[in-house]
Amino acid sequence: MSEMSLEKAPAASVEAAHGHEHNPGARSENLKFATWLYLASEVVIFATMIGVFIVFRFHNPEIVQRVHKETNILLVTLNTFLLLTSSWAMVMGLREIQRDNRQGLIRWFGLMCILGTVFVGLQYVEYQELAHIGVALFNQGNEFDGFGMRFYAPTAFHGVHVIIGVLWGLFVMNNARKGNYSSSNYAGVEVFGLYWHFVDVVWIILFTMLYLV
Amino acid sequence: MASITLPVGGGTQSGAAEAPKLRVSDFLRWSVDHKIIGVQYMAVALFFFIVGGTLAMLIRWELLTPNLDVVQTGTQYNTLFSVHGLVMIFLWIIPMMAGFGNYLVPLQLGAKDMAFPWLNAFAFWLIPPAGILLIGSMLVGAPESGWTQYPPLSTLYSGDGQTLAALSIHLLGISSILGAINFIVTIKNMRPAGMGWWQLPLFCWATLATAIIVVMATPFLAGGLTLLILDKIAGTSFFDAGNGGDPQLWQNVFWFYSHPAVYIMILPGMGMLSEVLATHARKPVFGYKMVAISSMAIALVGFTVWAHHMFTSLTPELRVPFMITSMIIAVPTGIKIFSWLGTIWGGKIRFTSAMLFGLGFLSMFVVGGIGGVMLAAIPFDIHVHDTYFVVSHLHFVLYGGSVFTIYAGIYHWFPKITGRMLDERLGKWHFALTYVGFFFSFFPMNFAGMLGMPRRVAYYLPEFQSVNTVISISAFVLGISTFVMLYNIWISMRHGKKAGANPWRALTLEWATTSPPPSTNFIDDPVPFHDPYGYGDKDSQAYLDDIDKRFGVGEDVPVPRPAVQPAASGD
Amino acid sequence: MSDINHTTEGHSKEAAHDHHDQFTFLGRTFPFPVYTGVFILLAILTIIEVSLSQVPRGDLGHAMDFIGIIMLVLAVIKASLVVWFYMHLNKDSRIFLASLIIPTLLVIVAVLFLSIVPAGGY
Amino acid sequence: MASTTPSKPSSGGLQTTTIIAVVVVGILLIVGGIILGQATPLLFPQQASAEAAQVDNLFHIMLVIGGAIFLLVQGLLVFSMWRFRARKGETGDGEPIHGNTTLEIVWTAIPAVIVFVLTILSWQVFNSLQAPKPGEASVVVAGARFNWAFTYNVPLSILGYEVDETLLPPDVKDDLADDGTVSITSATLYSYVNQPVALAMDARDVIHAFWVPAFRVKQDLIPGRTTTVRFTPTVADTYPSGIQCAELCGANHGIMRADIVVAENEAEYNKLLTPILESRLFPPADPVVRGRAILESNVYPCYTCHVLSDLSSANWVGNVGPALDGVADRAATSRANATSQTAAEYLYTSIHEPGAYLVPGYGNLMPQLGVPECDVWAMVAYLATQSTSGSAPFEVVQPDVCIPQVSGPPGSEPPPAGEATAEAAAETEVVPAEATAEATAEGS
Repeated sequence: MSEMSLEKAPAASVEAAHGHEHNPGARSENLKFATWLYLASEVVIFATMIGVFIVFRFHNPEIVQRVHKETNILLVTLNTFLLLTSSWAMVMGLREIQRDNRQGLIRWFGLMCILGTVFVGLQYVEYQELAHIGVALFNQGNEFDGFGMRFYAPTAFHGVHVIIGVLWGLFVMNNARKGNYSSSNYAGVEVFGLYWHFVDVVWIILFTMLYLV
Repeated sequence: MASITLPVGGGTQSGAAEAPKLRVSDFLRWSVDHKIIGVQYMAVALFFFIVGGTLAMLIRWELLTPNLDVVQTGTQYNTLFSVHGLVMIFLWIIPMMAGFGNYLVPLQLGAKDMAFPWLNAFAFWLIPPAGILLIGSMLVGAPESGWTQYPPLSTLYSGDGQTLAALSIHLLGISSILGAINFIVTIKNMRPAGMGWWQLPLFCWATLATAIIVVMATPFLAGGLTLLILDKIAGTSFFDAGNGGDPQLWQNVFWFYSHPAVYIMILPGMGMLSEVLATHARKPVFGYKMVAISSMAIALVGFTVWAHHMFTSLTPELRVPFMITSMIIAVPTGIKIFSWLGTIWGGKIRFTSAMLFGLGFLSMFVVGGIGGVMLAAIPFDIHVHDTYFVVSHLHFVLYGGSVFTIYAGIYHWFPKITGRMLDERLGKWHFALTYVGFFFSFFPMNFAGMLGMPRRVAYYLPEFQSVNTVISISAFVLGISTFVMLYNIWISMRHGKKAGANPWRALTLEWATTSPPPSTNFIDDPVPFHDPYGYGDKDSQAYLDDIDKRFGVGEDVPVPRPAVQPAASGD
Repeated sequence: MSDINHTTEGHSKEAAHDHHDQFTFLGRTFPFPVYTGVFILLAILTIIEVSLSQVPRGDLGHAMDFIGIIMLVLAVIKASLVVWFYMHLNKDSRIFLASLIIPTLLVIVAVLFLSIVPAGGY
Repeated sequence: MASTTPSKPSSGGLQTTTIIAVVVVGILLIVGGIILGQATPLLFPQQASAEAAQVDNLFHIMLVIGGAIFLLVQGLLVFSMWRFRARKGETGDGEPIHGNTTLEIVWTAIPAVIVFVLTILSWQVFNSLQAPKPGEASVVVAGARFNWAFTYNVPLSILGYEVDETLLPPDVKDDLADDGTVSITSATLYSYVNQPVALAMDARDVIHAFWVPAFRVKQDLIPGRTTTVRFTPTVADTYPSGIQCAELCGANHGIMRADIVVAENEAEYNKLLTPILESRLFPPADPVVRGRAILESNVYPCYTCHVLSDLSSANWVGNVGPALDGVADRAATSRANATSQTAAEYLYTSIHEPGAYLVPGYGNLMPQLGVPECDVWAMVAYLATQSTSGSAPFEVVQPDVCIPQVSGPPGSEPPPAGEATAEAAAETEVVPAEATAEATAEGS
């Protein structure tokens, strides 16, 4: 009964007691549920920012249209395809680890990370273009006033999520390299997948909302 | 119930269990034990309660006279109440409720820990830096726009302190969300065998409802604060009407969060109250299912009432729907109140300090509730909006509500946390001072508000001086009452009577282990009694006797044992 | 509706991976690689969307037009495809779906409300 | 109360004694509620508008219902505490009653009905408060930290004598509408009995809230949108500090007040407005006198943020902006140091575009007040005299359009500058002299 006293308990047993459930199935389910709940809160925080844009679009459609006329949709379309493809790479990677193919996971995730990185790079290029025509974070007294801040806030916030996703992806790849995942233990991959697809979903909505409508 | 369920599986009655010794140093470092984290939450919250209380005392001192005397400028006064509000809400009530939740939820579920212990610890450790930021904000250009931080006062006319305060609230919001995710997963997935949803203790129900609100409402605040901070430091103008923004946008986004947030602050307290009333009245919770469902109903309807905080600013046509929903939310609240009255009706009420605070809650919360329904009526709200009537209402539900339940919870669970009883005589003094001080602090505010005193003013018309004097003196009594409790805690931690495992003879699982519980909470997997509030049931007596037999009985136990000899626990 | 309470469901999917190349819809199983199929569908929908956006829409004096609504519907379909197939809501616990749907409905109501708040005075 | 006795669930239907007890207690509660409801008039300030009567009525109903509920809950609570206390030595538990469906339905349904009724009643009252009334007088309100200004459109006919419109000051001539009205601004709200009023309100800086406790009306002023509030005064009286800002607006939020004067009838009302109109039509020829009069009229919120000890009015509280004592000397220096403008232009710009030059240590807190051109130049002329030497260190040349062509109404002496409004301002004084003195000391 030594674990009953905090002083006497060996650190390892205390950690074990407060560590993970022994049943990996239950742990995987807990992790996924927690991730979904986290995504639920992300839905709300993204909606706050997108909502600000929607309200602006609702009241000032002409400004949004003016920006759309000045910008080229091709670059953003390309970017959208990058993200969609990376999502596909993500599930294909997950499929590989479900078949116990670690190398396959690493390959697909490598593709995913590269696509995510290029996405961020192209977004930077796009920001440059917008800045060039005069869409700034704050009002500059030109005909695009009001658009900039409402556009940059959600897209930049999304961009940060992509960057975090790429870093997380690299972390997952490293774990896979060390052999931490298998066909019976891939909750870490699945949870990351949920996050990455969510980032993709947000972009699907952002793309239509901010660039097309 | 044909067979008697025993609190510990297998009936391995290997002698009286021994409670672990806890050292102060265990609480000062990173730990993933939910009990230690719970106590850390509570200790930090109590510290900030003192900080916020000190600010409140300064406010009341200032308001003894109609003009400035304690502080030099109106801005300083505004800082006092702004930080008071932020501290009390975000660093006292919410963390305190989270502390109770962390300590009790796994125990009540018979689990070893929360679902994500590391995340739990991380969520807690976000709080101290946030607290430092918030206190520090007072030193670098005051946040003077109230806890509501309405722009453009907060964005264009306040100092850098406003930015720090916003950052601090941001951190606290993240902490809340992480904690809430943990609670939801724990309560949904870690219930023991034999505990279906309708055997879940009401505190867990309330925590679940709260956590659902936190996950869906707090991100609104996070989003809004992000935009607010951008407005302050990045030159954007989301809320600046002069630059194409809209100040009312903030009001909506803020109250998307902050109205549900008032239920974040009261629901766990209501859960604790159900436990306390049932246990000390020795009677099952009346209408258990309705109490549980009404928590969920409040959580749901709570999302639809936000704009009643904007009855004087919103477009008139849009106000009426919110009056309807705000009125509707009185119904589940009323169900709770009457269910609690039904709980004590026909009981064997024991007037312990915990019970006194529970009963005090009932009597005070109903005043706040009636005031709340009055405030939901738009024409009357228009008159008293932003006056001391509102100040009274919000303190009746936050102090008379949340804080009274926190006090009840402290008296009820202190024995479990420390293994010693709080002093009952001091507890009764604490209750008497709190009750009287509280009532005469906040009830006269109703009159001041209706007669024409706006809130958040450092200057008021001389005709309100007498009522303000009464309020201030009562507030000082209320301030002193807190120290009675702190002294009680201090002295009882060392010299209190030994509590034993189950001093109140309560049926929920946290009492089916030693006080304080061992690091793994339970030696074997505990078996919950089939009804967490099955008082008066013959089987429950056997179950409780078994707990007493296994873990021993404390000294001079407050609830007499029908069958069991008082056996001093070893030490 | 699967049981909300059971906790080891996620793990029973071990067998599921072999069925990647099949696709069950309305009780029938189609021999088709789901993940790739969804990707192709997403690509097609995106191309349709972008093409639609190039249709001249005149001066948007009003807030929304028919093409805009179609594009929004397409976006929701795309998002649902990703959520349903890539995030495995088709196989996972329904409570995950609830934890996505409830906040989504909440924010839709919130944003609609923000949009109808008049920008001018009264 | 006996109806809630759950201890006899097995007894089936309601017994006669129970029914009698319920009825008796119910009647007692209603009587108690009605008695509590009698307190309504004590709880409100003077009832001085048509709206106030409606709101008080609604509150009266709510107080009766709320009072009955209060008595019910507290009564049940105290009764239970006495009746069901554990006696000494009692060890048992209460009876294991888990609920009573009928009772739970009853106490869900009754509150639901009550709130339904209250909602309908409130809705009716609210609709009537919001509805535009026939023959409304329209007044424009500007809220700025920390003062109120009321702008009326007044026909020249209220003067009672003919005015030669060609001799009016040029800015008044521009302002003169086709229907013969001219706008005048005052720091006091004037109205008369039974005249419905609609206020169109603008906030110049932050959110304010227009609240008249005696009228039971309140409406926020939100930057960027014009909001409306309606009321119909019913009691002729002077309401010192009758208007109070109710939305936190900064340091001196508590003293953002204004007076209301409700006249008996339209003639009295016109009499109240006449001096303000005359001071607009026939401004003092000396710009220094005129500027001083403008500042003392409290139409602009200068006094809530600045200190100027030359002005007799004690409510120049001044802890937000720089003190104006000796401002002429500083203007002369600042001009030399920082700008390419003359001292007079510097002062003009500081009032007209407050953000253009900031005094070190002060943020960009002063709103654009929309002060008419000539008023600014008059203020500059007056401020130029505020030097340590007592005389203006530089000259202020008034633009031609601002030089009045006559110096008073025909056949009478010009009214002493700002007399009427200064009197009104004197009544608003709630800040004692020491507060001002303190602020002055700090500011200088």
